[in-house]
Amino acid sequence: MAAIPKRQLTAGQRKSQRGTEESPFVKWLLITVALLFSLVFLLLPLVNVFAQAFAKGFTVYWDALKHPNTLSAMKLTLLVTAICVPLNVLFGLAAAWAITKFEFRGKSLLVTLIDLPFSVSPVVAGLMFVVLFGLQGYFGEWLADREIRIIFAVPGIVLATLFVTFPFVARELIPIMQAAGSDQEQSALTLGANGWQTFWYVTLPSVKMGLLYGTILCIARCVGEFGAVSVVSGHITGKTDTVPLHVEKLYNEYQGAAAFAVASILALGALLTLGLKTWLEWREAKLEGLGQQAEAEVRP
Amino acid sequence: MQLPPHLNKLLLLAALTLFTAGAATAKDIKLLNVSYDPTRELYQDFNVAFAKHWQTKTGDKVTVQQSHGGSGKQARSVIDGLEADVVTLALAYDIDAIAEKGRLLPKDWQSRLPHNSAPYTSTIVFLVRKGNPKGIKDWSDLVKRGVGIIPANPKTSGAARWTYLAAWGYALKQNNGDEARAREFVAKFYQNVPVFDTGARGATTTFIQRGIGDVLVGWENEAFLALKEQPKGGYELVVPSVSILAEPPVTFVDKVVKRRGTTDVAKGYLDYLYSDEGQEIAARNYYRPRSAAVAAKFADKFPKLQLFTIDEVFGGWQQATKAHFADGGHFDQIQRR
Amino acid sequence: MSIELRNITKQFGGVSAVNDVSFTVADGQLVALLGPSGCGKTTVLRMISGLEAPTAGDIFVRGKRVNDVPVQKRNIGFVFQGYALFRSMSVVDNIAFGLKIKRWPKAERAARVAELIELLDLNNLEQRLPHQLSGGQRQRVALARALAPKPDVLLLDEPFAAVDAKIRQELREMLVSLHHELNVTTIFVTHDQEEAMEVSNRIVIFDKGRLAQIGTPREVYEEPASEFVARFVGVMNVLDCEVRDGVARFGELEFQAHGTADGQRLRIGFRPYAVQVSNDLTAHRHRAVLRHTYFLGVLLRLELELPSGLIIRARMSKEEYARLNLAEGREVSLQIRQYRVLSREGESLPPEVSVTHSLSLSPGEGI
Amino acid sequence: MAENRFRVLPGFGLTMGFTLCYLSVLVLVPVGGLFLRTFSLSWADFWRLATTDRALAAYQLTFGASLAAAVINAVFGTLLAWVLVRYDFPGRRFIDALVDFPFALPTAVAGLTLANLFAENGWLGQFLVPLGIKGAFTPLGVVIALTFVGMPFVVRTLQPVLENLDRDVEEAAATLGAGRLRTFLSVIAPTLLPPVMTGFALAFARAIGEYGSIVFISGNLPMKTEIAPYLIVIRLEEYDYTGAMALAVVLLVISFALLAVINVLEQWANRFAK
Repeated sequence: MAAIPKRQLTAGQRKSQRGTEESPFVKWLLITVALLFSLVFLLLPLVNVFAQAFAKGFTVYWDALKHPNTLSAMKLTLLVTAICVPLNVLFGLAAAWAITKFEFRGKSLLVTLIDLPFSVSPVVAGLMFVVLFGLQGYFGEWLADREIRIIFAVPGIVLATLFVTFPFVARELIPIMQAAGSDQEQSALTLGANGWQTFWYVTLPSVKMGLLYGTILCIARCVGEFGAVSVVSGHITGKTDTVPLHVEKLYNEYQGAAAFAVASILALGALLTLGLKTWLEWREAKLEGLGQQAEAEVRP
Repeated sequence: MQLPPHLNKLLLLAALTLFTAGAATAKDIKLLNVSYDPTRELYQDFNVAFAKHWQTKTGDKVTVQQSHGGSGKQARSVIDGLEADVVTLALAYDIDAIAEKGRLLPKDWQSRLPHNSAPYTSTIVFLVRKGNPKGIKDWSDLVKRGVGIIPANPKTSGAARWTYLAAWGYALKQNNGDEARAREFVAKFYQNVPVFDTGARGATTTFIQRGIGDVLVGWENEAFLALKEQPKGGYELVVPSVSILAEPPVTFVDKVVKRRGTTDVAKGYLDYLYSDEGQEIAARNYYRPRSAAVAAKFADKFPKLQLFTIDEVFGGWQQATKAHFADGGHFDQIQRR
Repeated sequence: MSIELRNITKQFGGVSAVNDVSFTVADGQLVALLGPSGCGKTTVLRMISGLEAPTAGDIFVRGKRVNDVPVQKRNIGFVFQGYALFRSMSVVDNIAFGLKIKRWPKAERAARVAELIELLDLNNLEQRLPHQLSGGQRQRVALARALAPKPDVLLLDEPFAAVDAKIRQELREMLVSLHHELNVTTIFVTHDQEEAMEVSNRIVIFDKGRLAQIGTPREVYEEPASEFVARFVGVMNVLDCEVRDGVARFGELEFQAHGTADGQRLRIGFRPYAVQVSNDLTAHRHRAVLRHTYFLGVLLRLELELPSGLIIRARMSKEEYARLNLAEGREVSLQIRQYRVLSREGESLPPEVSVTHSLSLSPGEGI
Repeated sequence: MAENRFRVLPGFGLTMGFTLCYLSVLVLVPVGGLFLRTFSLSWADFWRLATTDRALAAYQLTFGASLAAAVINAVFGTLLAWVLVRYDFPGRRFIDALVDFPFALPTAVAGLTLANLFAENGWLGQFLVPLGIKGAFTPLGVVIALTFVGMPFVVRTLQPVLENLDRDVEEAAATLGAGRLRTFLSVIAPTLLPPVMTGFALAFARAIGEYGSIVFISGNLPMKTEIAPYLIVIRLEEYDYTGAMALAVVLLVISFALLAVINVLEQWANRFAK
């Protein structure tokens, strides 16, 4: 019904539409409030990042980006992301399979454990790894004697990031696989597929949207994690600074414009992520639309 | 069920990266200097000079890596295993903590280098907004109503502790050593604080970039740097009549240098701080040099004021910490009111 | 006249869902709006209710134009295809909702709800939530809710589509008896011709947004106004014939076609029951082989293959099938007792009711 | 662990094993380590460390600001979701895509830009500060940051529900004479309540754990604008390990409890789903 161009409505029609739609005044009031809210909490913060980044001109912006410390921070962030995301995808698939395809005791506890990082303060997450692997921690002495560095080195950053990001893929997949049930898998089995083939040809394609969405969120968080990484990083310039930590450092070095310049790269990444997600959804919606169309045609 | 081979490889790779990325591989020497916030610029200059000096002297190539943060936080990282060859912190107390809680160096570390292991000093001064609209000249002006002071948090920041002690010392002097009056003064002082940052650098940021407060109270070198970085920013330096002689100490971390085999270069690094070149670099970066010759050369750069030391007024760091900064100490009591 | 639609058109984004539809429903009638899905019948119902506004045309209730009256003020009862029960309200609260809105006093409200609970046999379900009810129960609650505020018109959108066959039968009977009892003008939408035939006393048939025919169930079945109606209401054999020498032919079948020129094409239809079958091969003019027999219960459907390969459908009772001793593969003779000319080439036959009589049967072979 | 039941699908052992190993390394061992450390404290010591005045003030701010932010999100998030699903207006798709922005933007950057926006010389601050609305370095700033990071939860939980909402039900209310407001309050609102509650709880849980954005905007004034996670960092910097861990354990326990509540809420919400 929303497809009727509004201007075609006569006064009488508008009046009688009142039954199931808000009056234009209420409608536009709501839209205005919603737009104002999203202006303050979505648009302005976004635009401000770029405005501040270019506040001192393009040269400052470009210099901040090509500074070796920025580049090494980017390299570290990419490395951490490249390690964490595949592991978390693997975990997400395994956990979702185990949880949705089987019944076992303690399932809801398991699900709660998977949710845990969502509400645990990243600082606490970092602290936990310091307690384990720090020099004063349980394994600290032992690791130090063997020259194995975890805290204040890449492994610690990876662990902290893993902790913070591991629920994303699993959390996307579990509801989708739950809703889909096991019918498809069972019919694949009756057709002679083995477990691996069933997973590869039947389960994976049917959850690919959720998997992609979860992966995108996971990447975003890996790149952007601050609190947990801050605790375990050691802040060695050019070595254990990730991009968000580098932004903080620049900000503290009176280089506001440079801080925002590097931040703008992160914001740009966020925007790309959103664009990718929107595109995927749009594509999916189009496919679904085709399905509905086909269904309508099939009906007598 | 078997994992496909490519997946296996991926897992292996991930595991390998995870556990080997931290292991040192470089042949040439790498030194990690864990320092506090305001020394970034100082050590950026100094590291270049030292690398040159060390190469001519021994032929080895040294790369000095830096880590900066609040002094307390940095010490905590070293205690937790951040492999610092050299620590250059704001307070002797923080290095004491490394000795005590981390047992990474001997307790008498401070006597290993001249001048209490503090190759350069600084003091606490004021930075006000252009034209000094609140008319601030000395400590007594800071406790007036409506003045916003930006110091850092004495619980976590070295500069802030020096600031606290400077204010206390000033009040003692004004009141002929009356502890109660001094406490009253310092309490009033902290009532005028709108924002506490954990580190000196954070406080400067708050004052300059966020535009909060009327007076930044902190490191002299930090104030100079702020003036230099913000030439048209509109700030003025105000030097009080009396302040504290802040002695940021440096030392090497015995356990780390021993394990890493960097004892010589670490010692050389610290010694170089005491050399004329080192002293000049410090002076250029607004740290007061210990060397009389260098000090004379930069005499016009540093304002003259009466300076007292922590030993004179408070009987040393351990005493001062116990009385003022420990949980339930004077600072907590002032805060609680 | 209780309800009148005059030249109603409804467009959705430039596409006409309903095109120039006019009809009237008399007070107290039970009318079915029948047609395949997407024919516009639901849109018509929604325009009567006020949930949709016509793009052009007028709607009258008791002679008063109601185009500008919002749905809330039209005093109608609407039963939705998916029940549309309020999920968070109990059965009683659902039924009482309209009464509360209309500010009925509490006592009267309770009495009315109790009355409807009784009427629709919802005893002991009063406090259940919709998701605790079966499909049929939900449908009865929806009916009760619509009837509670004593509406002038009861509108039902595919009311029985979502319940299984057995319950559907019960509900149909219930609707008929409710209508008898309450005598409220009722219009319901369905795509099931059998349901329309069984329940309503008048049927309005739609085809692609246009009115195809209005009539009693008997009228639309026996005198379909168009090939569309004929095919939609029941099964019909339709043949595309060419006229030669005043006779329309299709294979060996021949039909009288007076008043038509040679070479003209006619579409001729006959219902399965009009095909008379005999096991006596000399009894009728045409021979055919019984290819398939479908048991539909009391009646059987037969597929007969003529020598030319043409397949026609016939119908007979079980008893007759047994009496004739038929079996698949058996040769029979047949004749077509009744047929209709559905359309002629070069003549467009508008679907208005008025043209029904212009379709004449061949003399001596009337229905 | 597994019930003794015939399993049709293969892979239980492998996936379950991997899941448990992964969780052990990342969650069980670290959490266990943290708890074990605090067990070395006596109960009285633990209680004293976890309930100092400053800690209490920090909890109060953390939970108060999180609650406020979650309430704001519940109200405006519902409004935004409604507007995005129900109305067509210029920029709708853009705003819709942008709702996930707080998920994608690193929190440190969020804190930086929000602090900058609401500071005295910022785009919004220059208008708000003269009105006495100080967004940066006040408890309000904490609420603003938490509102930002929690915003997508309510909108995204609600959107699919609104999209799948039966228009029939609203029309049924209209045919029975109910006006728009009445329909919303008595018919739509009860259906929306469970998802709004779920979104609210998620935003609340997220806010309690938030760190990155707050440290930039709050000013971290002890007793005033210091959040609990930040106090943990400070305790660490003060070499007060046990104090930090006591606080961490308190936050962990609360997180667990919250997740349990959210699970119950979700089950409750599913009960109404057909």
